[in-house]
Amino acid sequence: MQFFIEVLVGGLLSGVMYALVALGFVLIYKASGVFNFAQGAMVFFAALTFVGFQEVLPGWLGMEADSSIVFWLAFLLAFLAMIVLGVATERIVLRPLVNQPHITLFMATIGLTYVIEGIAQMTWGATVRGLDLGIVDEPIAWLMDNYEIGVSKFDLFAAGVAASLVALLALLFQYTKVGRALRAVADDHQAALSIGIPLQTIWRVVWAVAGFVALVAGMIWGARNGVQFALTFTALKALPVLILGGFTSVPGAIVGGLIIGASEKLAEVYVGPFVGGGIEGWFPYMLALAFLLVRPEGLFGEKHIDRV
Amino acid sequence: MKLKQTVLLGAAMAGLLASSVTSAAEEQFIGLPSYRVGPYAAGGVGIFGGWIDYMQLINERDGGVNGVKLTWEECETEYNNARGVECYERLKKKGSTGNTLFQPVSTGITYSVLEKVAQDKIPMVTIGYGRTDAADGRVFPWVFPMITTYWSQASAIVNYMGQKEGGMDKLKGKKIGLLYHDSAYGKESHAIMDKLAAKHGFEVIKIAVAHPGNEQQSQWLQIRQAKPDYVVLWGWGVMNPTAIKAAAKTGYPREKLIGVWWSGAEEDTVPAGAAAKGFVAAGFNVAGANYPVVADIKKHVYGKDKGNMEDKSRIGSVYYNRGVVHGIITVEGIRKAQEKFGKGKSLTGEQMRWGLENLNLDDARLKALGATGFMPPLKITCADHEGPGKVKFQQWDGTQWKAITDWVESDRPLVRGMIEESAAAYAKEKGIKPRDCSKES
Amino acid sequence: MSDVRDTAADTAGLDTFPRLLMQHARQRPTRPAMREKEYGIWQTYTWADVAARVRSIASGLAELGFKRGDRLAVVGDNRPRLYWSVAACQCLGGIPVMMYQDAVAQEMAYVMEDAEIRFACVEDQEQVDKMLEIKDGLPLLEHVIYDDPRGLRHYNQTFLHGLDEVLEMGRIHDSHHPDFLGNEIDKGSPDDVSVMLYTSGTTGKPKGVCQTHAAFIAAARGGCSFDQLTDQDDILSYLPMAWVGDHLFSYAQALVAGFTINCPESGETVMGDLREIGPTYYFAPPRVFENLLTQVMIRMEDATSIKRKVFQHFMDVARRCGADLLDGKPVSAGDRLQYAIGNALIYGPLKNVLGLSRVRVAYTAGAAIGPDLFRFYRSIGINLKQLYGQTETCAYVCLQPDRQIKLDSVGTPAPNVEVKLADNGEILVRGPMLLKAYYKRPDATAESINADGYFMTGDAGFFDEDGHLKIIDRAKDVGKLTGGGMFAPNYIENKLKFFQHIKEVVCFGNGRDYVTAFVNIDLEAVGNWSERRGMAYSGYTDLASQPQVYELIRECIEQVNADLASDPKMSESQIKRFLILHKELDADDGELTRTRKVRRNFVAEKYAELIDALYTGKKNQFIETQVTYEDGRTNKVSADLRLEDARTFPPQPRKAA
Amino acid sequence: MARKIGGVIVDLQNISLRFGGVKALTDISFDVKEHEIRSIIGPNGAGKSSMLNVINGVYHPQEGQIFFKGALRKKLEPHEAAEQGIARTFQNIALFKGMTVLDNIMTGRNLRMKCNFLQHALYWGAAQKEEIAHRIKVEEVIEFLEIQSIRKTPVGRLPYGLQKRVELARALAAEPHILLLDEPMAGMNVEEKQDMCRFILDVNDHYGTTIVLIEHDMGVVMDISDRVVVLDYGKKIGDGEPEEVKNNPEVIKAYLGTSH
Amino acid sequence: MLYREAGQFKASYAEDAQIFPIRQDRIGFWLLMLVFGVAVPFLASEYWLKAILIPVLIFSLAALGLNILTGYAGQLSLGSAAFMAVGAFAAYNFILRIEGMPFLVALVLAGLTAAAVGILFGLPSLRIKGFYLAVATLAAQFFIVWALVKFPWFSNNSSSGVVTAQDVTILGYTFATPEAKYVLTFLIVAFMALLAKNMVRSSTGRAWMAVRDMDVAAQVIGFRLMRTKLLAFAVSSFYCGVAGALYAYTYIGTVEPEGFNLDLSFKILFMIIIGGVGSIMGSFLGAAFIVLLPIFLDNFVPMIFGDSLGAGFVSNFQLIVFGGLIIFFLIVEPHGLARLWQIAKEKLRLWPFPH
Repeated sequence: MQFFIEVLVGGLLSGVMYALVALGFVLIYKASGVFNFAQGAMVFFAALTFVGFQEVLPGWLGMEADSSIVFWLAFLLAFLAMIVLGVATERIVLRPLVNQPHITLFMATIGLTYVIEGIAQMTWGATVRGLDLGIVDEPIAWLMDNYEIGVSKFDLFAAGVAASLVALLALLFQYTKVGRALRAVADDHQAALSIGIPLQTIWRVVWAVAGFVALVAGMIWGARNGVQFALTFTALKALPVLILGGFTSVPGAIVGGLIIGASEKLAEVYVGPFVGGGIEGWFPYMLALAFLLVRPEGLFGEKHIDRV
Repeated sequence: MKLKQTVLLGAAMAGLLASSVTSAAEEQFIGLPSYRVGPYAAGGVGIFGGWIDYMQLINERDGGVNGVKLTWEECETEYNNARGVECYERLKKKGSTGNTLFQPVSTGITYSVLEKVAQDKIPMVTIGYGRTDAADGRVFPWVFPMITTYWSQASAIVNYMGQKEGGMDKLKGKKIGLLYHDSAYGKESHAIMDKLAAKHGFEVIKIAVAHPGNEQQSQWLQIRQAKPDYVVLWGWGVMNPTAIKAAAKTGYPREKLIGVWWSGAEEDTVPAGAAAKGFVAAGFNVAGANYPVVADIKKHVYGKDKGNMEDKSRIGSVYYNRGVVHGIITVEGIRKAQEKFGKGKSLTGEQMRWGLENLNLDDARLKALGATGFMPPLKITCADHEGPGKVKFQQWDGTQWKAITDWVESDRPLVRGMIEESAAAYAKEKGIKPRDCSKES
Repeated sequence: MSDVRDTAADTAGLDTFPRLLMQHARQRPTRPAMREKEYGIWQTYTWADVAARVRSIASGLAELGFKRGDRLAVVGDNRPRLYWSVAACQCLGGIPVMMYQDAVAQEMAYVMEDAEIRFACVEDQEQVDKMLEIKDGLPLLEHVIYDDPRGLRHYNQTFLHGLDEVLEMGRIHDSHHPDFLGNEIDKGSPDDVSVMLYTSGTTGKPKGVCQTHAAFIAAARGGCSFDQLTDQDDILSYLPMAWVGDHLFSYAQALVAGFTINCPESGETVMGDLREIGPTYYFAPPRVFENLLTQVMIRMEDATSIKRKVFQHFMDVARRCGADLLDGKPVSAGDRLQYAIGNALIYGPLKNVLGLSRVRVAYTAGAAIGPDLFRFYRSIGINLKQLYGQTETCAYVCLQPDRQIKLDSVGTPAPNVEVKLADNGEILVRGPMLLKAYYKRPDATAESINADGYFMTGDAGFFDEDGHLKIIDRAKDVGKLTGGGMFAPNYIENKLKFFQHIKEVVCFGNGRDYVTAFVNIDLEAVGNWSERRGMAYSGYTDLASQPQVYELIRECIEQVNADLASDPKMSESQIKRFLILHKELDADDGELTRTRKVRRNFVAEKYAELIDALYTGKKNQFIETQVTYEDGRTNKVSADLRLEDARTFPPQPRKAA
Repeated sequence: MARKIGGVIVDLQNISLRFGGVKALTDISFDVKEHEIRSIIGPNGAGKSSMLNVINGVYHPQEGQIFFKGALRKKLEPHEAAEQGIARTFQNIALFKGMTVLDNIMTGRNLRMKCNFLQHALYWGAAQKEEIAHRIKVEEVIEFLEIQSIRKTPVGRLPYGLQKRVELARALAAEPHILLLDEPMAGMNVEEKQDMCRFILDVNDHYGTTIVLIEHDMGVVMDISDRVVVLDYGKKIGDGEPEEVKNNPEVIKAYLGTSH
Repeated sequence: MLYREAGQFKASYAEDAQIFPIRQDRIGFWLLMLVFGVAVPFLASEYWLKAILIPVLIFSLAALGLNILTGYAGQLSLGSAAFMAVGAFAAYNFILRIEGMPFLVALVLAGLTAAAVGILFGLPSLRIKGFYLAVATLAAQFFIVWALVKFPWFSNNSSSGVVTAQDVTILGYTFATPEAKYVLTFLIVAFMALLAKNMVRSSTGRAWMAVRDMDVAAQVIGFRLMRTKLLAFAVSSFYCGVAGALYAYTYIGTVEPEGFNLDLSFKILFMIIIGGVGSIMGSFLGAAFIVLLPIFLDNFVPMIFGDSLGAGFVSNFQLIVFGGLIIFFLIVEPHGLARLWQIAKEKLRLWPFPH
């Protein structure tokens, strides 16, 4: 039983990590209808930029590498870089492609993936780097000692960050002017335009926010596994979460993430051994697929009736 | 500007079309199918950096091999088989005598050009990757999986465990976890481990990690349940730091976690941070910049600002030094062949093959190269294209790799038996009549 | 066998159209005789098919009671089955009466009454409805046969028959009386009337021109041998079947030479169909050529500037040497090279896009063609020629021989045709192609054929030094200036109308000291011209009064004056004064005929005060006129017109060519 | 008029249709006789399109029965309806935008094409023969509706009125027994409407096709319909010949009185 | 300009419905076939044959397969590489396990196996659409590659999971030289392209396009959605499967499941997007573009920058240019190279007029 709980809790916590990446997808899809495959590359780029600045800043400023000023400055600079990236993407890629079929935009974001990966590695090199957020990835001793359940402090921290990020976004959507405009855009582009909301501005804001989400996700993932090219693969884990939760639903991303995380861990542990293991690569997709067959509109999507 | 571009464009296309490029006499051309972007870039940058730097060293310090300048050209493969084939084809006729040596540094590309090299008469050296049974030089005259193979490595790792336990017989009844990258590469470990388990009476618990391996919670939970005595980390890329961290998280001692040589570089330990301390990994080369050969590179190559590495701190890292080994074997192969076919002359691929087949890097030679302890002594024969099959174990002390053993032997008879068996099957399938090595000079 | 190229000569001795048809069916049964774009493809009928169907239709007509000498009215677009009815009618010794399909019912009623029609073969519901409308006034009309049954399902009048029905009837009749049709054909004589065509009649009521088989065959044969037409040629039949030109080119010549007639899908698709077929033999009135050229120019306007420059350059090259190359005149090697490049880049593609690239011989007739227009087509390598003829002469009097093309002449007399000039300049012709008579109008017949057997064309003209005939005007319109010089208003007007900015001109001068002109500008062309100059205008009247526009028109007039000055016979009739009318001449106001010809006298009367003003040297004249809109409403427009002078030139004999 | 109106061919009995909680149709009975032109009118949202969708199986009513040619049809799927000879056009043009006019109309023949994809892949022989045979049929429809000049034009490039005509052509190509037309004249100018009217009458007359029509233009409806049914808020409020319906007080109140 | 169409009229429906209705196109096509079918094997260097032409042909075939599914039937798929893998491994196993299995039969069986798998993974398309479907096809991508790695039977218990394709022998002739392999590939690809063209221009293709453009209307007309979509999946997978088998047998020679990864799927998707969605020719143009572009950049970029900037820079720069060019092409011509060609052809046909 402990083992089951441990697997479940571990799964839920990794699910939060997936959700973190999926969140970026959802934001952009919601506001601009773009299925942004470059989200993974953005995570990589953001994390790499952050550690990159962390490396060079002490030299520039003459400070200790572990000073918190360096940390926050690097964070700020990385965030700035993401804003620049978002704005540039809107200007260079999205604007000329407005009104094109979704698949074209999707392809463009794959192209963008290459560009971002190239820029990231060109700027900071291909070296694998560690990232220390100061939270050790160790089981909470109390739980371990009393119940023999290993729950990582780091994972809990990540869950906390994800939760606060969602809360922050919810506040942003709910209570700011930009947020309201954003929701209007998400509901109906034409209508939003007609009431005078500048679509381009909204898109830029959304891409910047998605950049911020990518930065946070990148830092957490980077702290866990190192900052390296493999961060781009985080996107692959986010996709089944998206199908499950729906492309346009923020809560869907979170709940989807939890479901995917928990079920894939359980499957790997309890089903994996019978088929040779390593099923985590495809299991979430199969799960999402099976789910879609039952509910094509996703977890939080609305049932769509074709009117003819 | 526009004109210039057009001219360049035309030249580029012409270059593509031209089957051979004439250049100054007496050069030895080496084609490098490198990868500096994508998921494999971290390793690629180091390996190709070290390799190129070593060749540069020979040119700068010695003026080439007996006066024959080494020339080379890189071709980006992105670790992709199709592009690797394209690079192979593109590079194979360059230089005055064509590409004389092909080292794909990718198992996939190795397989993709395996038959082509025999047709084109270009020897292919695969150090620590590629097709294991190609070590049987009778069946694979053109392929040289030098120094050691995956099977030798697995066997050496088990031998290392035996050493640790105080004798191979102590392994009986032990449990050894095999945490492997769920791919063809990872599965390469299965057959040999099963054999070894049968021989020594231990149990192998195989646990697959799906690519890319950035999530290993469930695997480590399984490991925690099974409580193996050792865990072999047959990983790649992000899977390695993740495994190390997960080991730490589950409280598995890092000293018992033994990485293979694609799991034992700074790239695998640094991201894991403190968790990596104590982690042990096998390697057919060692880390460290204080070997004379590396020092020479620093002096003669970087001193003249001709170094290939952008990040100079990586000089002396595991991957960099591995590249230097690639360079040493390349150069020594040439040197050996020149002894037979004429010093100061450019070699053909066929001549190069002879050089490689008669390569003998004994301690004296290694000393002369400034690489004592840097790599195991190496002797290649007609039948044995592998060589020593030895690895050295290094341990991460939190900041760098420290060698903790001498060169550890593998179970040669066992491994060689498997190799010959597999090679024979291949020969049968392909209708190849193995060479009779007793008749080779 | 069927692909053997044989010439018109082989058909000599075959002297009626039915015999020609049957001969083709024997000689080249599998060659295409007709194609029609229908159901998306070119449905092809071989000579054998055509002969079989004509046979059936003829037998069917006979079954319906069609008798020798009966007249069959044929109304409709160029449909193969209507051509077959014509042939079927001829087989039975009947006389097809070709009628314009766009005529209103009342106009048809006149012709049908005049021609005493018993049988009518019409195309579709539209024509059937017209027949039904006038049926009551035509007691003689017994049977109406329609080609296309669409929409006619519920027309239950017993005298209506589908052509399919007739065909079927005929097929049965034919199987019962296999010799019937052969006998009927044998009964035919070359001197029988083969067809009746009604003259358009600018004055008086239309007259039915009776042409014999012999006449039309002679004309067709002459034309075919003149241009070496063979059974390999293709022609697009898109001009009204009732027009003599179509009957000669699409019917008579096709039956003589055995070439293929191609019928377009519909009026809208003619351009596309022309391009698909790519005829080798092409016939069109100048209007069509002009529209084509206008289209070319308009479409080129939108091209990129580089392309336009290339186009301009090569058009200049073509203008310089294209016509000469076509005429086999010496051209410098440099020009030849340039022309060859131009041919690859511009002329070839252009001809291809227009559908004219296979054209071997093209003719224009029916009206004067502008020299620029004419030269344009010749310069890009299309062997466009003019011919002169009338309904009464089977559209066959003069033809331009290859390599002897003059822009302003209609060529030399055609084979077997005699042409001479009367004292007053009227052109008289004699030959086998002359009409037999006007139907039931012996008076008119006598009036138009003089005692020597010459037909009086009513046109005035003269032969130039090379024996080429030049047409000046209708003979009755030619007047004299007080100075004694010849005044041929049409001749001058046509020269002016060839300028794209001028739509209509009326010249005055008979019995006056000098020539003056009313000008109508072309609203679209001048409108574009002024827009490019950034001039604002509020409508025709406003635009017509702009000084810049006057300047533009003056330049045109002065060019014409210079041209006239070079012709000794015409140098006196240069235009001295002109004005631009404040309104467009309009058929609704009675100023034009329905065929858009100027009613000269009506205009002269209506605008007498303007004419006076022109001759009294006034600078301005106020005028108010009533205009009628299409829906019948009327309104008044008024303007203070400017009257201006144009430069004239001293007579200059033209340099020898 | 020489048409002979036959017996009942479609009979809907007590149809009710709901979407979630929204009632689209309530207890509607309605029949169509062979060869007639039957119109459905009613204000926006009256459930007219839903009626058509019920007839050809796009929607499945929760209650009620549908008889087609006397046989009870349970859960008719759209393609089954098509197989039964029901064709239709849509309110918002539902042409296949990426295809030419010709191909669009050819799709209308699909039910009568028997070759399989392997024969298509090889093309020569049966498949080609079939294509040509059906092309001839399609060309007849093209001629019938006078759209020869746009045959090879991609439908997306056509003006609205022509697209409607092409859609009618596609439906006609199936040689249907029953043609359901959902606002065939919406958004057309007077001239186009006249053309469309003529075509509808011609179709009905020439092919004897039964036509069920939804139309807003009362003039058109009253002119060409044999019988008219009036819906309001998913309920039937009138049914009968045009004159009858015109004088039905409930109809006048609900529909004619307010909007026209 | 080169088109001289006057006089090319169609007197029968067969003529009107031919693949190249314009004579110049027919001539051009046959010239192209002659060049690539006859001249190229004689003239092209080994490098061009092995490293460029053969892969371009094979990827064209795969792109063609995906284009049938995505371009014609409108079902977005990200799993084409997996179906190639199925084809490759199926062919290997058929030849390995059935004595005397003729190569061409094995090729067809490989395609059929892929088609069967394709149908299986196409089933969800009945319920889900668009990106949901695209992501769902990733399940196929990951699952198939996993299964091929996981079950050693597929690779004949090869320790490395890599299989080496057997010799290609047809009627006793072994296709060993690059020229022979090229010609074989060329013939197969050309033949299959013809079949594809035939399908898309007949009722099958119209059914696909109808479902793509408006599925409700398609149903109402009488198309069965399930049958149509599954057929598209089957045919598409068949093509990908054959491409995969050719990839193994006439191109790389040895294959491992990981070679058929998501990257390859994306690459094939790129081919059809850049080449032209819903265009047979676009598949070829796209494949040529995507294969040649990196090679071109590889040659071209160092030429501009020389060695001065370091190898890493050059490689990354190439990556950026590659991505950038893709975005650029999408912006300039979202409908792909085929559309560009179509426009060019239209222009040539109307020359000298602009429209």
